[in-house]
Amino acid sequence: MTSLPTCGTCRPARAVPDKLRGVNAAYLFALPAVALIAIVVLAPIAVVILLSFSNYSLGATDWSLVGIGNYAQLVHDRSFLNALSNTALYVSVVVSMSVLLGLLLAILVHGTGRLRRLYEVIFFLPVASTLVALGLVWKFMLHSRIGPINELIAALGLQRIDFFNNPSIAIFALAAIGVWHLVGFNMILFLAGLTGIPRDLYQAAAIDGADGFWDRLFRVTWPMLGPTTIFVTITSTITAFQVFDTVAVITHGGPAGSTDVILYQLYQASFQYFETGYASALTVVFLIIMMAISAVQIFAARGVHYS
Amino acid sequence: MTSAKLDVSTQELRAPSLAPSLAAAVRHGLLLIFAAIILLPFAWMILAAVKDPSDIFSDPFSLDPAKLRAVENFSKALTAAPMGLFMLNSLIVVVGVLSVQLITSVAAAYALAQLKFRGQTLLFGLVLFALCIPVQVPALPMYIALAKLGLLNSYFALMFPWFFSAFAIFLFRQHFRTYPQEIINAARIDGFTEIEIVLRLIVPSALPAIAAFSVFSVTAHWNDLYWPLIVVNVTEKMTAPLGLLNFQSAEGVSYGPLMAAATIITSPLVCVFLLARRYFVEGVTMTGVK
Amino acid sequence: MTGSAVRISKIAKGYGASRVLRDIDLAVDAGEFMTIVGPSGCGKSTLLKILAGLDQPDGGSIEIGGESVNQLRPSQRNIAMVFQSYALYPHMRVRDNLAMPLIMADLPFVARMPVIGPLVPGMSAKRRQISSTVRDVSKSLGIEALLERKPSELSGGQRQRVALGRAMVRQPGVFLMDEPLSNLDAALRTQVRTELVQLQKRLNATFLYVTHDQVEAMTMSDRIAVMMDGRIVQVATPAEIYAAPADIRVARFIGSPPINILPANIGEAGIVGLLGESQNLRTALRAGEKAQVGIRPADVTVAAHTRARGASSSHEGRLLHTENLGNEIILHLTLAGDRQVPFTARLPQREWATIQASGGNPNLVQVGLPAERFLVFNAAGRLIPSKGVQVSKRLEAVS
Amino acid sequence: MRQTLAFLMAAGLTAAAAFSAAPARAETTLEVVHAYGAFRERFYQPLADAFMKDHPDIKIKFRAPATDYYEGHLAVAREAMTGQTPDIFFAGMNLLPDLASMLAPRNQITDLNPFLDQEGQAWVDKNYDINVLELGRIDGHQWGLPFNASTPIAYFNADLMKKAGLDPQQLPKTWDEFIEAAKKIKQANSDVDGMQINLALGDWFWQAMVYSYGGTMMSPDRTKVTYGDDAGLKAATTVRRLVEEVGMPWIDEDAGMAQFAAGKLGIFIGSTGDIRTMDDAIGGKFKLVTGTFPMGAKDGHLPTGGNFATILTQDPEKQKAAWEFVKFLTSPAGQKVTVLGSGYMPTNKQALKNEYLGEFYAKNPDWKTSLTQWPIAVAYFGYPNVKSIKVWKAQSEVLFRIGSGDVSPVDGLKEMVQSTEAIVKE
Repeated sequence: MTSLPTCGTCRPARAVPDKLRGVNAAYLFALPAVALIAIVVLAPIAVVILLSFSNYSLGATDWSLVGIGNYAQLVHDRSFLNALSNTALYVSVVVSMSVLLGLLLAILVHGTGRLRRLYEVIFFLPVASTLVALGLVWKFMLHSRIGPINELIAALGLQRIDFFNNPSIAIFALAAIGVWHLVGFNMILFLAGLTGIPRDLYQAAAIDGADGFWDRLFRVTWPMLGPTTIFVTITSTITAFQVFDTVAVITHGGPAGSTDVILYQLYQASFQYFETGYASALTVVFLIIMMAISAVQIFAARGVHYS
Repeated sequence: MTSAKLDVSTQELRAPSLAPSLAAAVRHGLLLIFAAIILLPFAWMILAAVKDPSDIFSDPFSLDPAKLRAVENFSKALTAAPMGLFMLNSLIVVVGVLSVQLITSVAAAYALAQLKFRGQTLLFGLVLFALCIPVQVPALPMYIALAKLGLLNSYFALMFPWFFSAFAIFLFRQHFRTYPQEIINAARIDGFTEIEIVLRLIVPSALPAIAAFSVFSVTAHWNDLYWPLIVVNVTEKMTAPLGLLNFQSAEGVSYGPLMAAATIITSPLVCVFLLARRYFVEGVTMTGVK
Repeated sequence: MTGSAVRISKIAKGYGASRVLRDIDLAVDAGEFMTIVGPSGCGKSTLLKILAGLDQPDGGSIEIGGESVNQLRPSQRNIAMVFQSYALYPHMRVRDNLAMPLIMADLPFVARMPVIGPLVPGMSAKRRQISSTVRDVSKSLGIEALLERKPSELSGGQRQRVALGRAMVRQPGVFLMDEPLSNLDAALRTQVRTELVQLQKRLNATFLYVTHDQVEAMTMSDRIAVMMDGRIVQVATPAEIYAAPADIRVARFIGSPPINILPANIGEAGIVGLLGESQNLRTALRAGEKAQVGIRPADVTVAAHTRARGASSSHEGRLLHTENLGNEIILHLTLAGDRQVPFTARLPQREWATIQASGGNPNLVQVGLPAERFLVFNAAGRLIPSKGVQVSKRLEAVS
Repeated sequence: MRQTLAFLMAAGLTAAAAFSAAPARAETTLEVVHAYGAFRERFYQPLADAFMKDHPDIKIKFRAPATDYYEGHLAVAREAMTGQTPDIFFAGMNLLPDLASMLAPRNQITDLNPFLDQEGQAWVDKNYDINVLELGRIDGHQWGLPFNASTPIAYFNADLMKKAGLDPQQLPKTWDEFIEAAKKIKQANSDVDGMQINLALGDWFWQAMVYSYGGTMMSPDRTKVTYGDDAGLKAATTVRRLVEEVGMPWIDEDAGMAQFAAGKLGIFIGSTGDIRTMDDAIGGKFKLVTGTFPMGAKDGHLPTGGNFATILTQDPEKQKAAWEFVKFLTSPAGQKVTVLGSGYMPTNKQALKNEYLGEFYAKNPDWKTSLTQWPIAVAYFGYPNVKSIKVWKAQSEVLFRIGSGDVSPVDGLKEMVQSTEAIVKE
């Protein structure tokens, strides 16, 4: 280095040890993110946990800590338990159907050659579109009397279905919309997974005798999609747990509370009833559920990781 | 190997007993059925947006050219409720959120990926932690804070919680890490400052990831209902989905204009999607890098 | 166990306009180690896949063990295949990878199903049989200790062995090997080469081995089939291929360093003219035909510049550089004359040391080209038989 | 960290400021908040423009409109803490008691009685029905003056009625008659529902049912839940009959309206404010007739939707200017603009004169139905402490079960009353 001719434009900053300059820049670069993570993630979580032990309500001048009172109320709150079970039902339907259909669509679309792009576009369209708008559309598509779907059902000579005004059906109708919205997303993930399966694995399997559709599926495709399947299942679960838009647009939790889900209840308690303490406890429970799902993901990802 | 070559052998292997054409017919038949279900609401929405409101339910899937009311429906959608303003608000929010997200995330991701500093592990741990926090959790305290500061019903309130994106930082870090340290050191020797390194070397190399994330972010915030519903209760600051939700309560339900409004707010993203399909697909696939 | 014979007749394959395989005929004897060698893109892997049933030919027929297998699925053809990437199932332990062909062959569909499979009754004897086979094979390959591992936990060489083991468990009539050594490092490759040959002899199996590496082909095979542009150009033992390559492309492809090719004239009575001199060699070619002469570097004689030795023709060579292989030395030369023809010669190190010690111009050597070793190719590149004759040193150049 | 926050906030505020209006030049500026942005162009802005033309010294400045009455109320509640309430606020009918009980103790709302007194009793009598004024009167204080008002009415598909042998000129009046008519319509027409009233979303129509049987939701001082009485039971029983006998679909107002407009519903109970949209949606496919809301008792009432103009400013100058504006809004001329822009009922007696709305009503009798219900109009009831939404959520679940027969009207009503009491006491 010293033998190189010195150049006029070289700054004296060269003299500063590289390491030190790197450190300064690193702090500078990390600072905005650190500040934001503190303000929008850490502080609110701390506050919400604190509030969950209080009887605070927005605008109130005095408030006090009430211990686990809010949680006790939650455990005995019929509407909370109802929302919890509705959400669980919704999640189980949406996750199982959107994962299975996503896989099926991916397998069908994979290997359609030039039409693959077109199918991808079509199935992904719901993901890119505004759920509030399409939720409104679905509300009238599934209208019990004049909705086109019911017109079709009636034309086939079948009994009309009260999609949104029968408490035992409404949550499934919402779940169907959830699947409709999510399946393209999952299909893309599965397609990526399918593309990642080496071709000669199928050839090896064919020579070993696994050349039927089911043997290929069970021996190669499905196991090789293991990591993808776990990931898709987890993301679908997280998405499904956060169902809100369709409830807010279509059913408002009805009929008879059959579509009241956790997030809708959280929204109502927080921003319509302003029962801040109770809502905070609800938030903490919601947080714990979501963290648990994430933990499952991390755990499961460790278990099934190839290469 | 050409793709044509792959297809031939795939067909042979998958259904040795079936004629390939029959298998393909079954495959495309199934796909067409699914495609029809997926597209049905879009078709109904667009039809309802362009036809006479009185025909929407009596003849759901017909279109009488003589009774085309597209102009009336769309002009009503744009005047009765200020859909134009809602769209502008959404645009402002989406652009504002994305720019701050990119600036903070690129900087932080570079520091995490290519620099060394005390607390690095802790910060990365926090990012991973934040990745698991659903957005609805900090919403309540944040709402209280914004209310106390008198900042509700502002663009700032609409954007602020999203300025930090754990996903962006994580995604960019993973990409930046693959950038060779040697080139960065060479650039330092050539007299690049750290900012120049980021802007002239790192960012160009990670453009696909940045594009994919941008598409992701724009989609999420254009479509978001939950947060705008909380912090905005005046018409002037409503975003497109919130505006649409209130379109009916203000107007009484008039389906032609309502569906026209739904079409209007859905179309920008669908257009972006059709143009940047690749980045949407990559964006989805990148969520799998975890 | 004895391998099966393979007979390939008139196999053709094309994708769109391009013909990948053109009427391939090849007969492999039972228990033979046959290598298909050729440059990449010559169609050798496609041929192997067609043989395995992974790809369908446009025409032609295949017999394995005397039976036509055209209509049979890969698993019914009594073959096993080792892939270049090994194609081990990454989600299965080594044990399950090895057992896979047996499970597929011996257990009914229901018993192979996940979850419910193990519940199917009456399968325990078969399962025991399978696991004992797996044990035997893994013992013979020295991979017993790896049975519980997943492929991702193995080294390249270990994976290669597992892939081999998976082929062995089913005791196939024919082993198909698609460049199985190309993912190994050089040292390991040499070692496995030997092991594979020994294994083949021990099993007395038929090996059909595809490679682009002529060294592998030469060192391992009983016979070699050289493929060029979708055709099999020559099938012969390694020695024959080396000594009498049927085609100039084969000559170029086999041998290291590559053969020297020089343009030649054909004079009267089919006498070969090279570098302006008539050679003591007569061919069946007619006077005036274009021809090329191939000379293996090892057949070239080299002497110090000062005194020429008794070769049929001796030329001055200008030394460009030398490659020292330890016991041997490779000289890169240009031959004097109007055209500066690049040329290589290969000689023992000791000989070279003697030449160097003899003094004289260090950059010049005397190169001898023994005519009896010439390989003469006609304009189409086919090998032409030739016979040594005595001709007068100077002959009118044929214009 | 604090600096970053401050910076970001500054950025946000700058952005916000860029969109606010220029400073006022007139002597007195009134800041006004109303709900439903779409009404700005329909009548608020035209009325303000007309008013400012007559009063150049007063400037009307609209703040951003609230999404709905409830959100508007919450916004004012927040602003009250920092003293930033608007000068004039249009409060939802069911939220006035809460607004008054919140603002009156802090002296942040103005009693309009002195202004009415100043105008003189004769003027008051000439313009306002005592009924109408009464809606905005709590404990003797006139906290608000009704500006927009609507009552639920019945929409009939005359074609379906004729097919069922019913005379569109002889409309049903009572719940029993409605149910009979609905049953006939359903029997005579395939693929059609007889009748629908929105009990799925919002408690306005449920209240209307209770009121129509002469009941009330709570005692006047809003301490005791009163709908557990005979009137409530009749209303609950009617809900059951509607589902059981008529097969009423349990859908919200939007869905019901769409079905009615598609010609697949015989009778639809909706707001009078829906008329304009309904005409468009029907598009002449069938003949529409409107009639009064079904009554269950002679002393039946109806809850009035809409809003009150309230004056929140405490500055005497501004109060005076604000009164002038409110007076103009509720004047016959102001009401004509409002009614034609919305379908609401006029709150000023004189508006019915021919020079204002008289001729219009003569030509469009369907628009007039709601007016005939003025005599029985009472305030849309709001539960104390802004608990209406939560109360309704509990009520609607039980109502559904009453409708579907999962619980008897008697038991269901008991359950509803209990849950209401519990929520109100929280």
